[in-house]
Amino acid sequence: MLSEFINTVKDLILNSGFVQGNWKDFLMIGIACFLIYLAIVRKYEPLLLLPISFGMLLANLPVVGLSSYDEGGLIYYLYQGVKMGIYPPLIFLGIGAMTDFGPLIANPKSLLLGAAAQLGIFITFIGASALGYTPQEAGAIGIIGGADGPTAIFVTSKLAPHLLGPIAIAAYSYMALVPLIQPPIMKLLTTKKEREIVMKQLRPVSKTEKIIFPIMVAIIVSFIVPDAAPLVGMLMLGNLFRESGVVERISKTAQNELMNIVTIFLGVSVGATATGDAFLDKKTLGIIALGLVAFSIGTAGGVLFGKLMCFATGGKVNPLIGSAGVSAVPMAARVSQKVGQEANPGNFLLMHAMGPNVAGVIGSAVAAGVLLSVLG
Amino acid sequence: MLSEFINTVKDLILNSGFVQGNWKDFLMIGIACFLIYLAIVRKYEPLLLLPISFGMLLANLPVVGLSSYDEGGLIYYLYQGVKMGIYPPLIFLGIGAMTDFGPLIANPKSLLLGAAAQLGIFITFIGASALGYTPQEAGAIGIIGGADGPTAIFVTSKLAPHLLGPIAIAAYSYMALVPLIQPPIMKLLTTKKEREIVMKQLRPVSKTEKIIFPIMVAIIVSFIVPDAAPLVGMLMLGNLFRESGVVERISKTAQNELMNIVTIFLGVSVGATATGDAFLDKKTLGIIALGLVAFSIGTAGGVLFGKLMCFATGGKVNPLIGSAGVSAVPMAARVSQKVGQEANPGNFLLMHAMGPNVAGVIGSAVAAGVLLSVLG
Amino acid sequence: MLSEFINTVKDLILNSGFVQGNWKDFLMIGIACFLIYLAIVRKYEPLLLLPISFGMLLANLPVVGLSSYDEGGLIYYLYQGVKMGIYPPLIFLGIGAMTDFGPLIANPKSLLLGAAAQLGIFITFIGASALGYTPQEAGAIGIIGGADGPTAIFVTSKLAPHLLGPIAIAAYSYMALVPLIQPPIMKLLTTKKEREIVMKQLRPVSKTEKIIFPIMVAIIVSFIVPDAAPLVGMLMLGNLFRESGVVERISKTAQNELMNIVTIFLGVSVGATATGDAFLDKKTLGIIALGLVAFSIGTAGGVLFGKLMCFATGGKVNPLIGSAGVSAVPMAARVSQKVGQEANPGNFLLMHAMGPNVAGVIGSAVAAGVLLSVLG
Amino acid sequence: MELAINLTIVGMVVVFIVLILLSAIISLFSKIASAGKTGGKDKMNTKDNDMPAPQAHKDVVEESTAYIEQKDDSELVAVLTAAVIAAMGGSSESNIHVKSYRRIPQISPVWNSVSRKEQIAAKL
Amino acid sequence: MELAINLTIVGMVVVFIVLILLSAIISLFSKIASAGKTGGKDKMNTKDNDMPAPQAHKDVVEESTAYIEQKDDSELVAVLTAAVIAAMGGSSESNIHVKSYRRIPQISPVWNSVSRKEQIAAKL
Amino acid sequence: MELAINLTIVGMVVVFIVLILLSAIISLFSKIASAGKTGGKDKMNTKDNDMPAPQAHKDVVEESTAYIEQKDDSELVAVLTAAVIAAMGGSSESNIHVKSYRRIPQISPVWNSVSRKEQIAAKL
Ligand code: NA
Ligand code: NA
Ligand code: NA
Repeated sequence: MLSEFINTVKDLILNSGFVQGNWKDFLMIGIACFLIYLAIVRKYEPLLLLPISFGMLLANLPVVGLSSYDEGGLIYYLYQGVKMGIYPPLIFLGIGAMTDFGPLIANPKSLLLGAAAQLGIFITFIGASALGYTPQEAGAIGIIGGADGPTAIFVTSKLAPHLLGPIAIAAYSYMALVPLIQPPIMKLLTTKKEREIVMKQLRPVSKTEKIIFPIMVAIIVSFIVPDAAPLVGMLMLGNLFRESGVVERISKTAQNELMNIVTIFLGVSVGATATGDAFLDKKTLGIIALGLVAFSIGTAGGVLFGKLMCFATGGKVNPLIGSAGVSAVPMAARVSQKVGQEANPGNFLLMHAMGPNVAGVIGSAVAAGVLLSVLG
Repeated sequence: MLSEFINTVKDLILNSGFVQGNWKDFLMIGIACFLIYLAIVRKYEPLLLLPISFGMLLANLPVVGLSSYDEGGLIYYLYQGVKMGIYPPLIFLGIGAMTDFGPLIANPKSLLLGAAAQLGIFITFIGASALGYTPQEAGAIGIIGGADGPTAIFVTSKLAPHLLGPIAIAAYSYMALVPLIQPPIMKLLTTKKEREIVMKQLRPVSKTEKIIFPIMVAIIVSFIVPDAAPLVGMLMLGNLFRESGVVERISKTAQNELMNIVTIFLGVSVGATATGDAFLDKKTLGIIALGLVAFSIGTAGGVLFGKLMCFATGGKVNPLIGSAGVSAVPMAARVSQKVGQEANPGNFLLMHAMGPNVAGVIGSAVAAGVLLSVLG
Repeated sequence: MLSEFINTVKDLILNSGFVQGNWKDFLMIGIACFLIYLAIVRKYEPLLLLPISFGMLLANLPVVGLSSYDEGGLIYYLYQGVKMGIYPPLIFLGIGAMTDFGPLIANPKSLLLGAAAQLGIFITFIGASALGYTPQEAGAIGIIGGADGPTAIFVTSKLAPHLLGPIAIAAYSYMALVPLIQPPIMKLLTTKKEREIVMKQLRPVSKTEKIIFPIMVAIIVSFIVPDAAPLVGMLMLGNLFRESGVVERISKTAQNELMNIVTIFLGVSVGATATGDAFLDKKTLGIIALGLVAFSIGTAGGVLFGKLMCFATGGKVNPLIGSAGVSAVPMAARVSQKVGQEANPGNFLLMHAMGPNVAGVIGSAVAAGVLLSVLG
Repeated sequence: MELAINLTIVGMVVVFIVLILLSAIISLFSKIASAGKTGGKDKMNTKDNDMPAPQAHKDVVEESTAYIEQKDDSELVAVLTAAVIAAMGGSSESNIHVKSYRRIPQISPVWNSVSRKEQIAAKL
Repeated sequence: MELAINLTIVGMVVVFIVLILLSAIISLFSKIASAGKTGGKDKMNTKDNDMPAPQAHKDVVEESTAYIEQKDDSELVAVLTAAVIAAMGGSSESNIHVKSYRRIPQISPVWNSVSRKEQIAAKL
Repeated sequence: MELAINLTIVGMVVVFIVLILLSAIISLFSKIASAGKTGGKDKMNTKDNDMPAPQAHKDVVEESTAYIEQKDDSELVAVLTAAVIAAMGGSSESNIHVKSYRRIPQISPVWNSVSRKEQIAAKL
């Protein structure tokens, strides 16, 4: 009986994480704790970064079998929603129900800025290809420049699922850092005079326009870029729930409980793809560097196109609203507002920047569709 | 490189919906837009018709692959809940938690009116069979006369899933049209004298009766018609949550968030079964015509049985409450109230009509069970 | 045609429950109704016992095919979440988001009481083994002594799924009976003097400690007892949501809608495992008896260790808080409070008992991990 | 076609049997309830039908519950029904105003508080 | 690498085509909307741009909607934007105080009541 | 049977080891916390135990938090516990009334506003 007792204890010890764990596990737990710190204390997009980093923590506890790859485990099942491409469109449903496209409808030219800011995605794609990433990996890395979490996760889960962890973390971290990343670039590329430009009031938008808008966008975008349809379709369905005004109860649920539940499942299971073997790779460093490049070039693309529009309209457009085209709603629009107000305290760009800002969501989804169509 | 560029562009264009779409797709998109119009502007049961019609829109965007049949797509996964028969019972759980069976318990004879109004289901079944539909199709079409969306979807998903789209659309459209369809029939079949009958106050119902009721109904109905058990069982579980008074938090969730989430998934994926090939068929026209017949005969059945009860009770029952037996809660009961008040401004039938109205839900579920048992 | 009519009727009757049912079905329906009575009128943990007992009712309606074993039925699909071990961790996520570990952090020695009260689990395991249950069954029975529903269901679904029904019912019933079971044992094992002991105020706990606590517990517990990780990991993720203060919206959803939805699904499908064949077995009687033993020994273990701590600290610890170590949050802590106040009206033990009480949740999860590791 | 007619007959018969059965049982237990009534919890909202001034108990598809004395004229009923219709989102055509509308005393504070307790409890 | 450059060009072109197309259509239907306007439901919140005292319509990413008369000086705009920023959780650096902020009259009580009706209805 | 006894011993040992370990670490970091305290964010609700008038910090399984000065008599504690019990749905047998109950000043308005901002934001 004693020997059996000793065996039982021995088994338990040998099965425990302390014996089974290797340096990678411990390093990953450290990284996860650091990300938890960023989420809680620095408030880096905590709604997703906190579940992601805790998922990463769980996935790297040795022996536990809670990574997204451990068949039969809790997180494995939650991960199927990522793998099947279900969660990101459902989050887009909620985002659609939360978003007012009014400023964009009032100023349709905003859409061009939302297009220009996607430059970061493609230039980064070139860069990543040059650095030796496979085209699929490069596409997933480029999409970080869309500054749009669900889109990035959707594209990565289809093109390069092994990079889900670092790409999601990079995307959300840089979205949180938008107020640090963008202003220097915006100031570098604009003159004080340009930044001082006060824009003309937006026209009011009718209920009818707001209702037709999502239907039209869903049709047009899906026709031209079918691969963007799950994202854009759900985004626009959510927006139609919102603007129709007749289905308030499902609109509320789409933007609250449904989105929250999906966010928890998505965050934890995306984080739990970042096992040591998948994450501690020089590719991760490249992703972090390239993600920053993507954000910066996207910002520059938006601002430069803003300058072009400023020139074309004879100075009626403040180029600062271009940087909001990267998405990162509503952070990027607030950055435009702030930098504009620094130059001219009477300058209020927020509403004008909301147009490119929400246009950037559509733009990124279109870019994602192109990437999926060519590389998928 | 130029040739590769041209090829990439060519591929994109060839993959786009404009080239791939055929006339059916475009016609279906038009129909979907018309249904969206009905849902939003005419407020035809928007909570389901809006998701259904948007699902139809998505399913018919060429190339996109968002129909319920496109394996691996978002809506394909959502559709599994319809196919497995999960969503309708869950909606019934919420409906049960919302429904007060008090008026029915106070006046148990209401149940007979709820039975009589199911006549539409079976007469339509005969009609559809005569028109050449298969028995399974005829059963699914007949169930439209139950005026009960989840029941219709549940039956159709088991008997004739290829007709899900048109049957769901017909069911919800006619439910929205109940205030137009029923009054002429009600007036035709009743004399002004009958319509003027003022009914006696309902007795109060004790908490105990309300708690025993759902348990008893679940047992009795399931015993006699086992195939009705998933629907009736969940309806009664929801009602028990409500009446027990001890589980308020799950009762609230069942009737709100859970029902809303299921409604979105159900609506979109049922709508997305209505692809051009499935919908643009002469069967659809038959379904629309027969659905109207079913509603009308159901209404007539209820009113005529009401007349019988009026005669049997020596004029104590106003036959107008019979039409409420078709379900379409609470619209049909309000129609009874309105037509009654037209005849006699001091006549308030609403509470008396709620009895047959909720009885109609049980009646339709029983009828559904019979259809599934014989045809399934 | 007449003969066909007669055949149709005959089929319906032969298919109905009245003909097909046997005495087991009817007895089970009676038991289910009795449990519904306990849940509603006696308020025995109604949030779970009501769904469980209604699930039991549905599963035992003859012919209906709504048990958890009837492939393709509604409840079969809901049951997969139990089988896959998804629901209990999700409920723990919500419980974590609801729980304040402050009293435990303020008095870390509470954890020892939470450990001692797990004695019931293991002693019952010995007893069940001696009575001829298989080791797996004995483990599942023992875990009833953890006084923790989701843990009991999680362990049972892995070790002895055929006992899910009786074990869940026993666990929740005895949790409801804690105010009856514990006081006699507590009074038997303590002197009036001990019960009169007034404990020193708890120190305040900083936000930082509350944030570090869940991360630390998740890591430590998972390292030593990997099989406890799904439960403890989710419990601590929920608690981190709560304490971080930056993700209020997902914290709210985790403790409300998500938990409620999972509770409904879990309850109904666990109840629906209790078919006549599975439940009407002498094993069930053993489970009921052993469950009571487990609760009693757990209580005794906690109180006795409390006496030890009382002795070791020179009378600073009131042994009554030991009984709260069995979990059954917050009922067991309130029992400690009440028994303490009976002995000394100025004695307020509630906060001191909350420490062992929440420690008991962790302790049971650890014990569950050991059982799963050795027997799984 | 034979099948169709058969099924129609069988179907209507079964529907009627089930609902008549339910109807009978409900009638039965309402009789038992009013016979075996001993007061207590249900005293407040169960009244014998043969009381001199029977009380009306309105209970709509939502929580709003009214509890009034009936004076054997239809006015009050009308008023309440109108209120109910209004609450259900409709526009009552007639211009009747609610004259008296009293909420029933909350019957089960205990149940509520239990439910609250449950919500507070960190345990399912 | 060729693929990369190709894809970049194609990608940016497609993104621009799609968004230019959307932009064009929106411009178009805003023109149709302002041309074919006949009052009614939209009267309240669509105004011609050439009105003597055009009204500003703010509509932020949440419900809070302001509806003010514009006096062609930027002050009021500034004030409102600041209010909006404040509502969005930011701290406006400048010390501007809101001088005038009027909620627009609720445009669609009917829709609300319909939605309420739907919620009351025991039927989907 | 051997297995059973073995498992019991191993089980209890492991449970104790894990919980003792946790207990030790918590004790440790509470010491570090009280040692390395430099004010700031935590100043409000962490106080050294050796303060002349230590403050009691109640934090129940729900949000309701009380923050009072302790006068070294058990009365106030009793009162607060009773309040807590009441809040948890129980009925305190004794007839003690709450004499003083002060909400702690909201410690983290910033966190709240961030969370609100997040809710407003149309982006996860
Ligand atoms: Na973007
Ligand atoms: Na019906
Ligand atoms: Na426990």
